[in-house]
Amino acid sequence: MAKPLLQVRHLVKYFPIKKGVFRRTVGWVKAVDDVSFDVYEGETLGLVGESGCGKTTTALTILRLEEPTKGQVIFDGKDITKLKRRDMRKMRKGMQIIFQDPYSSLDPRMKVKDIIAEGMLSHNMLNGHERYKRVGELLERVGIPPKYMDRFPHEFSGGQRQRVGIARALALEPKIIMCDEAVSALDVSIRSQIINLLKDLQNEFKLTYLFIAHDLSVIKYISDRVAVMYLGKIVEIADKKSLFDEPLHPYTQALISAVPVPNPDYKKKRIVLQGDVPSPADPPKGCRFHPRCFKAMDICSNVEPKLVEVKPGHFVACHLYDSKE
Amino acid sequence: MVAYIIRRLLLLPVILFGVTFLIYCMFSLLSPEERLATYVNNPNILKSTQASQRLIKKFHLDDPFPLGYIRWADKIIRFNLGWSKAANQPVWDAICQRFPATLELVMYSIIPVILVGIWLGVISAVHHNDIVDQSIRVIAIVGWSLPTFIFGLFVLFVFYGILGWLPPGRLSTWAQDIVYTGTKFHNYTHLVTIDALLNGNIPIFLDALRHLVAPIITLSYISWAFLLRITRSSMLDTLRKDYIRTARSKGVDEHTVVHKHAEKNALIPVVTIAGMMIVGMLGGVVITETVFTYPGVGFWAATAAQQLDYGSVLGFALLFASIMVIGNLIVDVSYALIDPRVRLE
Amino acid sequence: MKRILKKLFSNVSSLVGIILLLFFVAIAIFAPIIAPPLSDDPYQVPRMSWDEDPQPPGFPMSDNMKEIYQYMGKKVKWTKAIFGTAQGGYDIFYGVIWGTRTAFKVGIITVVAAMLIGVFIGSVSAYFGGWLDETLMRITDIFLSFPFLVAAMVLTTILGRGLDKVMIALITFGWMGYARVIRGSILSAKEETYVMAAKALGVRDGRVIWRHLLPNTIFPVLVQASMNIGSMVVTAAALSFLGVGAPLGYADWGQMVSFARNWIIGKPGHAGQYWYTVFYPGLFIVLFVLAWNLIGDTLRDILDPRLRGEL
Amino acid sequence: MAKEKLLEVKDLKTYFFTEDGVVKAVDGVDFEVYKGETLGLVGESGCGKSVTAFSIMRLLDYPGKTVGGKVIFKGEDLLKKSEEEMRKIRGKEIAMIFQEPMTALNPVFTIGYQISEALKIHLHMNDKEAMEKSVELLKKVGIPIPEQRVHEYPHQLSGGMRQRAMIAMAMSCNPTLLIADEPTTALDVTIQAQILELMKSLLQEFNASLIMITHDLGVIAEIADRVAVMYAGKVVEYTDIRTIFHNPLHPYTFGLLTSIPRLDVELRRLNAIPGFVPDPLHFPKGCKFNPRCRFATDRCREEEPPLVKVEEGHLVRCWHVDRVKEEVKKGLLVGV
Repeated sequence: MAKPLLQVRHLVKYFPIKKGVFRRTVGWVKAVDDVSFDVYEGETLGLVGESGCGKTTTALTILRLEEPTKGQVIFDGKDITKLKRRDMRKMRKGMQIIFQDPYSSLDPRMKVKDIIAEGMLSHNMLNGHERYKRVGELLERVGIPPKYMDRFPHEFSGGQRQRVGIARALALEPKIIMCDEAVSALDVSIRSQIINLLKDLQNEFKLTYLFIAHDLSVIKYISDRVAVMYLGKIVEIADKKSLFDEPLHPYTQALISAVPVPNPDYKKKRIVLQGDVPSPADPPKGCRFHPRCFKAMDICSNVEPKLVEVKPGHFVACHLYDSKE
Repeated sequence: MVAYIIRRLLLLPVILFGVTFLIYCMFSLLSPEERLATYVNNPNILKSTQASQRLIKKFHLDDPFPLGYIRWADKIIRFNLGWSKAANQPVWDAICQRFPATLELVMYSIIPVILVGIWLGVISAVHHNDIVDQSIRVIAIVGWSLPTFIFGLFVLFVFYGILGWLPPGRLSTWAQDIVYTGTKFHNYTHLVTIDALLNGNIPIFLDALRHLVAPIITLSYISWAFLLRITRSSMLDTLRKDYIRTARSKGVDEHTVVHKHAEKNALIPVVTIAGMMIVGMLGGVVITETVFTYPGVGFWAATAAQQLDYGSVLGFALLFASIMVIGNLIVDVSYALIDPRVRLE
Repeated sequence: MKRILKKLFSNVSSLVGIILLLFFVAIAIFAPIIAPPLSDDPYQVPRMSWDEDPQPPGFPMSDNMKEIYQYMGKKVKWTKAIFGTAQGGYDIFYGVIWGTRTAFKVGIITVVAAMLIGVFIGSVSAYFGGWLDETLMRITDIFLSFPFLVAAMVLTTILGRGLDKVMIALITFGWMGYARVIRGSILSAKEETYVMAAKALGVRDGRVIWRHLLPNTIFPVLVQASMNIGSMVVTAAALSFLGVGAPLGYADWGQMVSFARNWIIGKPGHAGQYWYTVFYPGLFIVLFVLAWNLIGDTLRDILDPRLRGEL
Repeated sequence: MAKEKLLEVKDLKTYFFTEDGVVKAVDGVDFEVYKGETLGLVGESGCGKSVTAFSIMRLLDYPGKTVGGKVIFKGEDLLKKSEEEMRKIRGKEIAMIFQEPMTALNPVFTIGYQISEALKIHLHMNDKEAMEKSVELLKKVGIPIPEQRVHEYPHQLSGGMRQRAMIAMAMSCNPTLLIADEPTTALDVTIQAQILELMKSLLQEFNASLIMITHDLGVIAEIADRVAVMYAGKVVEYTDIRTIFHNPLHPYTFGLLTSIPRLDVELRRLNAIPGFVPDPLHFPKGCKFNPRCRFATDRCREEEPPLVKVEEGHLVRCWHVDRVKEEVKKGLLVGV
């Protein structure tokens, strides 16, 4: 397999909870709690989980848009968590992000051409005239007529805005792009256009994606490997086929079984989980999934399971597989 | 929420310190001679340079700034606010004597502010964009562009000058004789209307009321015009909320939807604003009392300002700022109490 | 921008506001033609006589006054008090015409200065946050603890009479609203994804503030400023009315009204005989403030994101 | 199956009269709901599916107005009823569940109060009875410790719990028809599964009919008996659940089904529908779908097709049903 482009090691991000008379920190929201994974060059790693599981925070922390509490992020052989602000700014050229909301992610008071050119300007790429020529090319590539470059974001539909967001990221010629729920806010018929576009761009520019989504169907379609997150932890990580055909973690199994399939004749056994996802401010002791787990054992409420390789390339954090170690 | 209230209470001394500090800053813009004038009740002394220099030394009025502040603050804490030239008595006594009149005026002005402002605001929102709404809106904006002193003069002109109904002042002469000098009248609260009722003296009550109506109208109308606008937009906002549709989908009748489901939500922010409005009416007191020669602290302060009576003016500023700080605190705390989202934090 | 202008001109109330405002601008510009000054200082309202009582509209200048002006080497270009005279023989017409200039001067200078101070403090507070924010906001609270009019009155009393002193007082206690508004909108704009997107591109902080945050937050401030011009002028006039503002005889609407104070009720049996003393200056103030409020109110409706959803 | 018609919507038209022009949000919608069945109303944002629901309930906000058509419920036209009569139907005969349980619940009233409100209005219960019934309902929708929850405010509950409370509120007066507007869209997938299971079991228990509004074809496949697919304010295809998934005859339905990634089959490439969802202010001439349709001909660009019966119980609004049929036969739709 190719070499890892991005290595995340024991990444931790806690947000303080301030309360009381003096706004003292009384606790921590453990949004990302000791997460490690690799993203290989040219692949798409899908990161899936329910809202509040820390998948977005993981992406923002990798980019240092949120400062990590602990841990390392090694990008292209360099530990970027140790970089100074200014060097980090330069580093951003190599790693870009596409956001979920196509409305709030584009500055409403800027023209589309300036939105796309801004990154190039900040990294002194090309001169003024060539920059706008390049904006035109990029727009063309993502499927927007370049003649629209003088328009403002509100003159575009949601899908077109998302294309602008993609062009903005592409402008810096990054190696890796984090797609943070990049298609979740779009209409069904538009979603497939954007997914196809992202796939095409990946082939054309040899891009690496960290694709974050809560929709398992989309994750299954686009990813090469998939990591499942629950309450700030990765519970299972494997290549796509292995994960969807033989999910090992009870949470993954329940998650897959919960997805409604657009086929009235598709019969399957559904595992309905009890209760809600607990708050990341006060995660359960032991395995974080144990209060909702249908296979919970005594050990689960006390000992936190480690992420271990059960089969080649298939990691899972669950006591059910301790013996197979 | 308890933590929030405690936090607010702990901030109170900080703000009060800031307020006194700011007042002292203004005070220290004056020369030592001018500052001396605020402590001396015999103006002749100020004419002699020698005597005033001696007194400046005696009162430490040429102290450096921080020390001067400490000495001044020490006096303030003991309610020694200096001598009021305008009232010819100590500032604190002047305040104590005039404050009930002002309190009475402000107290009654709250009623139209709340009633008219909120009531018209709700009506305006329910009739969104039709003729009722448009006319209420015009009334509000015109009213709100009308400066208090002009509106006050207009009220005086019409209701006293032409119609002769609502005289200026606080009481008619015959009533003053009974209230201030008579022995048959007990001043329990120094609020004339209430005292009159407690004494069972209806003519005096009516007389006081007659004098109060015009200042109340003048003082309150800007506030209600503004509150109306706030209520309207808050109501409009709320009526568009999903839960209003939920209520209707349950078969709740329109009256209950508007006056229970919508109002209870829409009025939460309005309460804060209304509170601030009422506290903010203090500013209008100066003008209103001056227009109607109503013998409260505002009229006294305006007179003092014209006479360059710094001691009175600063004492007045300190009084109003303190009321405002405490008033705002009460408003904020009561806001926290009415909103379940804040209360149950 | 085009949309805003279009809406401003298509809305009846803002159109009335704009027309009124243009009317006042014209008066201010052509003041020397409409009411030629009689003394060296054009802001000094000429007296038509030494009478203590106000005189009705159309009152001619008294002969000894004419002699005085001629003695001073001035050409007396007009001799009738069109709007009558106020207490002390001051010409009301001249006062309200030149008072328009005073109003623009006071309104614009104080609002611009207060806005600059407020925007600076509010944005510094919001950008840097932490203890700096806490300190600046508490200072703002302290300034807000004084009723505006009371604070302005106290400060002008201490600084002494004069229009410049009035403006200093208005600015000193007039910036807090701007600070709060801009702080609030920057704090929420900071959370917008496009700001994060800019950071992710590696855009420098200065550019993020200048190109992204300020253009998206300045509008509410401008709306507030447009409404604030009216209230600054009213407060300045109120100070003059209370006798602590502009110096005696200065062309200022508030002062013209204050001249009317003692006469408004009229003499016994002649209620309302001096109506003109308050009517003309009062009308000018009200219309001036109304013009700004109408424009500001419509602007706020247009720009208020909550109401914009109505489309 | 002897089916009893509960609701019939005929040529419903609801327009919004805005400053920028007339928005024909719903422009001629027809469908029926039979007793005890679930009708799925599918479509993308702005296709008019929610507006249809609000038109049935007569809960349109200014400047929306139903300008034509009939809504026949139990033999009577709801559009002809007085506001007073309508109020007696809302909540009692027809109840609604909304998308965002957070914003659909009033933040300043307790859950118990909000549930008991309908009970008091329609069943004339007193406070105590209504509260007891609320507790019972909360228990039925699977909320733990309901005695305590009735006294709590919406913000104290999790998203899933709020939606359960919303369902309890809707079911409180045993309505014969339930309209659910994207009830699971705002929820996580494991919670969505819980809510869907709950709704299925409650429908069975109460023998109520359901109009399920959603954009998620997976949810439809799971819960609906028949489906109406909406596009740009009109129903474009209307048939039973198996036909719609196995034998779609409108190019839009067909395109939609092949464009979604799915768990049950492996797709090489998604068959994206080009273009964008039309803006309701500027609907295209002729067939509303023509600019995005690969079957479009000049006729489609000029003349709007009617909704016609193609087979028994299968209505399609398209000029080229035969050509679409060919394509479907070619097996472009995989995984069946």
